[in-house]
Amino acid sequence: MTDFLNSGFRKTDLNSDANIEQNVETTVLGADEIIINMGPQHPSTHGVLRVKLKLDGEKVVDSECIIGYLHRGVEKIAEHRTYQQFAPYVDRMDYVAAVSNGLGYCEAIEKLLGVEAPPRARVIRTILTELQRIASHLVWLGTHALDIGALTPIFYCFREREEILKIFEKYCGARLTTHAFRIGGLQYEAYDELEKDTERFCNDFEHKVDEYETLLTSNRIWLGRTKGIGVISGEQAIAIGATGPVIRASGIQWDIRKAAPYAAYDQYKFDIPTGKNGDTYDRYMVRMEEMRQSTRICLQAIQNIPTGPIMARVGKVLKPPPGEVYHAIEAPKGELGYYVVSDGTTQPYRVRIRPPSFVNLQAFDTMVKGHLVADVVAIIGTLDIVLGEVDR
Amino acid sequence: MVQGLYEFFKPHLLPLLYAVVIVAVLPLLAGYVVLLERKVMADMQARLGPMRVGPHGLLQPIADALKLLIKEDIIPESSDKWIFWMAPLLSVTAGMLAMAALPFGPVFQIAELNVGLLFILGISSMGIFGIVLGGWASNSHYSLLGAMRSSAQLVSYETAAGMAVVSAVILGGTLSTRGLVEIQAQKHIWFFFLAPIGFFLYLVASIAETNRAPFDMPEAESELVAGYMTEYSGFRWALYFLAEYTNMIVVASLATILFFGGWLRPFPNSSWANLFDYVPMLLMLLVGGYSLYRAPKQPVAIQKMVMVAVAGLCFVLALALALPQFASAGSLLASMKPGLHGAFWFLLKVGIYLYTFLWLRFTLPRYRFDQLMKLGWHFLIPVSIVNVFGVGIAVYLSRSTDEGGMGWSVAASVALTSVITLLAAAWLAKKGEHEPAPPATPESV
Amino acid sequence: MFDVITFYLFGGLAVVSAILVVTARNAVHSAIFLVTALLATAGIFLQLHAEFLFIVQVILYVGGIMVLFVFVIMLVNLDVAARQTQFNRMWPFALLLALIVSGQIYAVVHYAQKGISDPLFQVAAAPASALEPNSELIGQALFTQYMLPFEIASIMLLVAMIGAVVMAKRKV
Amino acid sequence: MEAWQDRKQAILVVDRAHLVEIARFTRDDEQFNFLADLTAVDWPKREKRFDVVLNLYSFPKNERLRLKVWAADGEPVPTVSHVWPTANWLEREAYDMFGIVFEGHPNLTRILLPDGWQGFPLRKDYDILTQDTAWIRENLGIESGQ
Repeated sequence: MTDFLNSGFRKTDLNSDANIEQNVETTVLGADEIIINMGPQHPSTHGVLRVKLKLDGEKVVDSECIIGYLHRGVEKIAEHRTYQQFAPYVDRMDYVAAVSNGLGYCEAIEKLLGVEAPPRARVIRTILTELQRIASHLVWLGTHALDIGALTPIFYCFREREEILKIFEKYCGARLTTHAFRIGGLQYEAYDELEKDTERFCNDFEHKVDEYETLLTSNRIWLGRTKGIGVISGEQAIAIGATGPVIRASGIQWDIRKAAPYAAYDQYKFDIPTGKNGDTYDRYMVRMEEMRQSTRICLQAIQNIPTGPIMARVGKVLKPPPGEVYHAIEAPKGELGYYVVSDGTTQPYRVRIRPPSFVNLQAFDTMVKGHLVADVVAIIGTLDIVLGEVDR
Repeated sequence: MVQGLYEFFKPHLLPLLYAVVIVAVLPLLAGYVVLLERKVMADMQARLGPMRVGPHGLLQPIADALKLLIKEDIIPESSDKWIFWMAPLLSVTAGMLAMAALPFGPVFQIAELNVGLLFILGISSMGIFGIVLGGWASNSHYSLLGAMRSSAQLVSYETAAGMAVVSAVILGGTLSTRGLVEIQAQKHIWFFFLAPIGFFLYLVASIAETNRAPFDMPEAESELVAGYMTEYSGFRWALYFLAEYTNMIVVASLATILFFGGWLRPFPNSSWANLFDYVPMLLMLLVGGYSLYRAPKQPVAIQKMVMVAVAGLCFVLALALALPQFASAGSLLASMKPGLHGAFWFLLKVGIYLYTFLWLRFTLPRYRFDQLMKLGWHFLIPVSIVNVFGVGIAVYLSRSTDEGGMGWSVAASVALTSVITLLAAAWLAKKGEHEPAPPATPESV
Repeated sequence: MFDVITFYLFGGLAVVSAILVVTARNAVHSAIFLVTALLATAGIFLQLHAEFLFIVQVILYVGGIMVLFVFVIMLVNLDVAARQTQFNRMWPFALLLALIVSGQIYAVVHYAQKGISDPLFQVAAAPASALEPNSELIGQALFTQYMLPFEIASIMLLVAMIGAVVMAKRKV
Repeated sequence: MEAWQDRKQAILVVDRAHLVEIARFTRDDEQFNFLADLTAVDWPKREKRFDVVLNLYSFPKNERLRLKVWAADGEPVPTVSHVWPTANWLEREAYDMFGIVFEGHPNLTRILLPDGWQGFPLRKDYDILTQDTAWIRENLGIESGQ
């Protein structure tokens, strides 16, 4: 067992300074830097992220993310499944926002086929995806607050998330990895009380967001722990490829739901919240506001769900014409892109998934430099990564 | 010879008995404080907490203790074995030793020292060695960081706590724990009302000293896994836990003695307030009655029995508290009243103080280490120094009415100095806000 | 009899751990033995019913200074320290110094027992039970009779502290 | 150079030697300041078997553009990680999965698979059940299950 620990997953030697430049002056006391390994088993690396930190006292001099512990070869599996067979696999990437993953995949394949889901299906997709966005942000809020030491919000968040999961369960029978959508539309008709459940949840939820905000937003400790932490400017964010709340908190008002509307987003009014400073606090505020906007979209959507079929006319065997397509949606974590290449057979020739968490995580090294160990967990939390998606 | 030995040990018999009681009861008490913590946490977080072991999880602490006892005690290969082995013992010993000078009532006290207060402060600060050495001996970076944080934190907050204690000592004019309580009885006032700022300073500093949230840096689970305890397991880990809860009980008792009149009931000298004498037994009867009412609703027979047993225990306690109350004056039973009722009030106050600890823990996020240091050095210590001066001035101004209890001059001078201290605190807080907050200070470690 | 036993217990403990402080190879072990030595000394104070001194010894030396000691020692690379030589050739000089100091101590004790008139040397063998609360007495003595030396000592400590801060502070 | 549209999405095939030049041009003059994705596709029967695909996005214009570079096995592709820093990890992943060498990349090591893994899984000749059994035996102490 020790052999395994010592050799197995140690991809680089723990104490080697290979990728860490030496740029620290030594102190009078002669205290050296220590290298500390955060993860892959650590309470707040959100899964199996491993961060190698070089510390001077508690200050982070340098860091390196080591990922891949959850790599399952999803893209390789895709090449050996039919288009429909692969759909459940995408739910296993960002497992706290499975519905969003499924939406992106189904829409990408629809684009490849040249079909469009019927209006009713698109509205129901929008409702479920927005609920999923709230659920994903709730998981983020709870764990992020827990990382910063607030023990209570996570239970409140999971209480509300449970309501959303109940709606999913009523709709398709699954709670977490839902596989709610099919290529071409929906498999299941909306259950009778979908509108009522969603409305009840959304109306309640606005007060619940206020409740979380009373616990955190103006708390001095919370402000001290999040303001000025992990600052990333708008230009940096674009350069590093950050998307979603991360780039919006840096002041760039960009949301694929507005920039290139998909599903039924072009029919609804909602705002894109942005921040100014690009620090952890702004990202927090942006996500809180996004939850409110999501309830707003849901409430508009349930007002008028069109009637009609829920499935477009696609065959049982999908054979998209040869060619390729890149389709991106605004997942809770940022731009989730599917680049699908078809060679005209029933199996995709290549499926490339552009994971938002993976690209956002690249910003970690720049954000964390010069901060303390305690800020490292705050920054991991604020990036809102899911390792299932980073590693695929 | 035997007679001589008996004569020699005779004055030590009662303290020995008390010591045995404390050593035997304390782990159980700590276990139930953990249960209380989990229950309070569950209540605040909209869930139930432990419910499986015994009715409402009442036997959970015992199950936990058993589990920890029979768990494997892992000692890391590259650790410093002796220190690793010894460190948790040091922590527990320090915590328990500090209890020796605590008066749990007018009678129940192991040793009355004329420097009892300093004894408690000094001995309990020795517990830090257990944390520091344990963290170092584990030979793990997380443990080492936890240990370093812990020692820096303790040294910083010890000063503030000491200064806060001094404000009560100035008012009482003695360092003896029992003397402090007696003077509060004599003056008809709890020192909380004479030095409120001193109390709040002590509250903050005592949370930091016992490493509780929001100051739980040394064991911050989201940063350092478990800090200095990372490598510990089984009963040795439980000993650290025991030490932490013992320390909590010690600081809570100290706060009770210093600021809340120790074992005194509210308004101890006013005869109209004799009604308060009935509170202990009524409370016990209430708890017992409720347990009895809940007993039939338990799902399993054994849980019903435990519930009835709990009710029985409460009734016995109520009887024990009631008998001296109704016994004729001068009888043996009546002479036990101060001790029994004193212990009740003392434990009640300690419980309320502990509840504040828990409440803060579940409400607030965690400070960052440099912010913690800044709070200690830039805010708490200056304010506590101003507070000591303020209390000194208040005592000087009201020295003429010192004898006759609470005069207007006392209230006025206390109010005046409190306002001055608060102004100083506000100024300090504001000054701290305007400073540009650097992302990290190298000196902070 | 009981007093004698405890005295030799504490005294022996103090001497043995003091020796171990200098012989232990590991700096942390040295620090622990130093703590034991200080605690044993505190125990002797307690036995003499000098409760205030006892507790000051515990609070200041054990609770404060030694924690900082250990804190600093932990930061130092111990593997290097353990490999360094412990004793150098200065030991005859040190032995000489030790002899002189012991002679001095002996002289003080000796003259004190003879009853030299200086009040400093008079060891009053007061019965334990009759002792007054000595914290008040110490406070009074320090802040009235020995005010000046007390203040000078405080200022020296302050100077040392500021000096240490200036030396250790790195250029920002 | 070749350009066409597929499902209303613009595709531009550029020469391997001019990639960096064109990348700079598209970023600065054409304002495609955001590299959304960089990946590769393997066409083993083709003469130059790899497509390196860059999905670009322009914030000012709200447009997407796809650049493609063809590279044979073993032919190095110039890195664009100094044009778009985000390409750093994306190129590492493409190297990890396809074995495409990006010339001038600051730290071209495996990112998802362990260091020392043999083979490049997303190549078409790497079967889905293929594993680096030697690596698994050596590092995990188990026999590969497949």
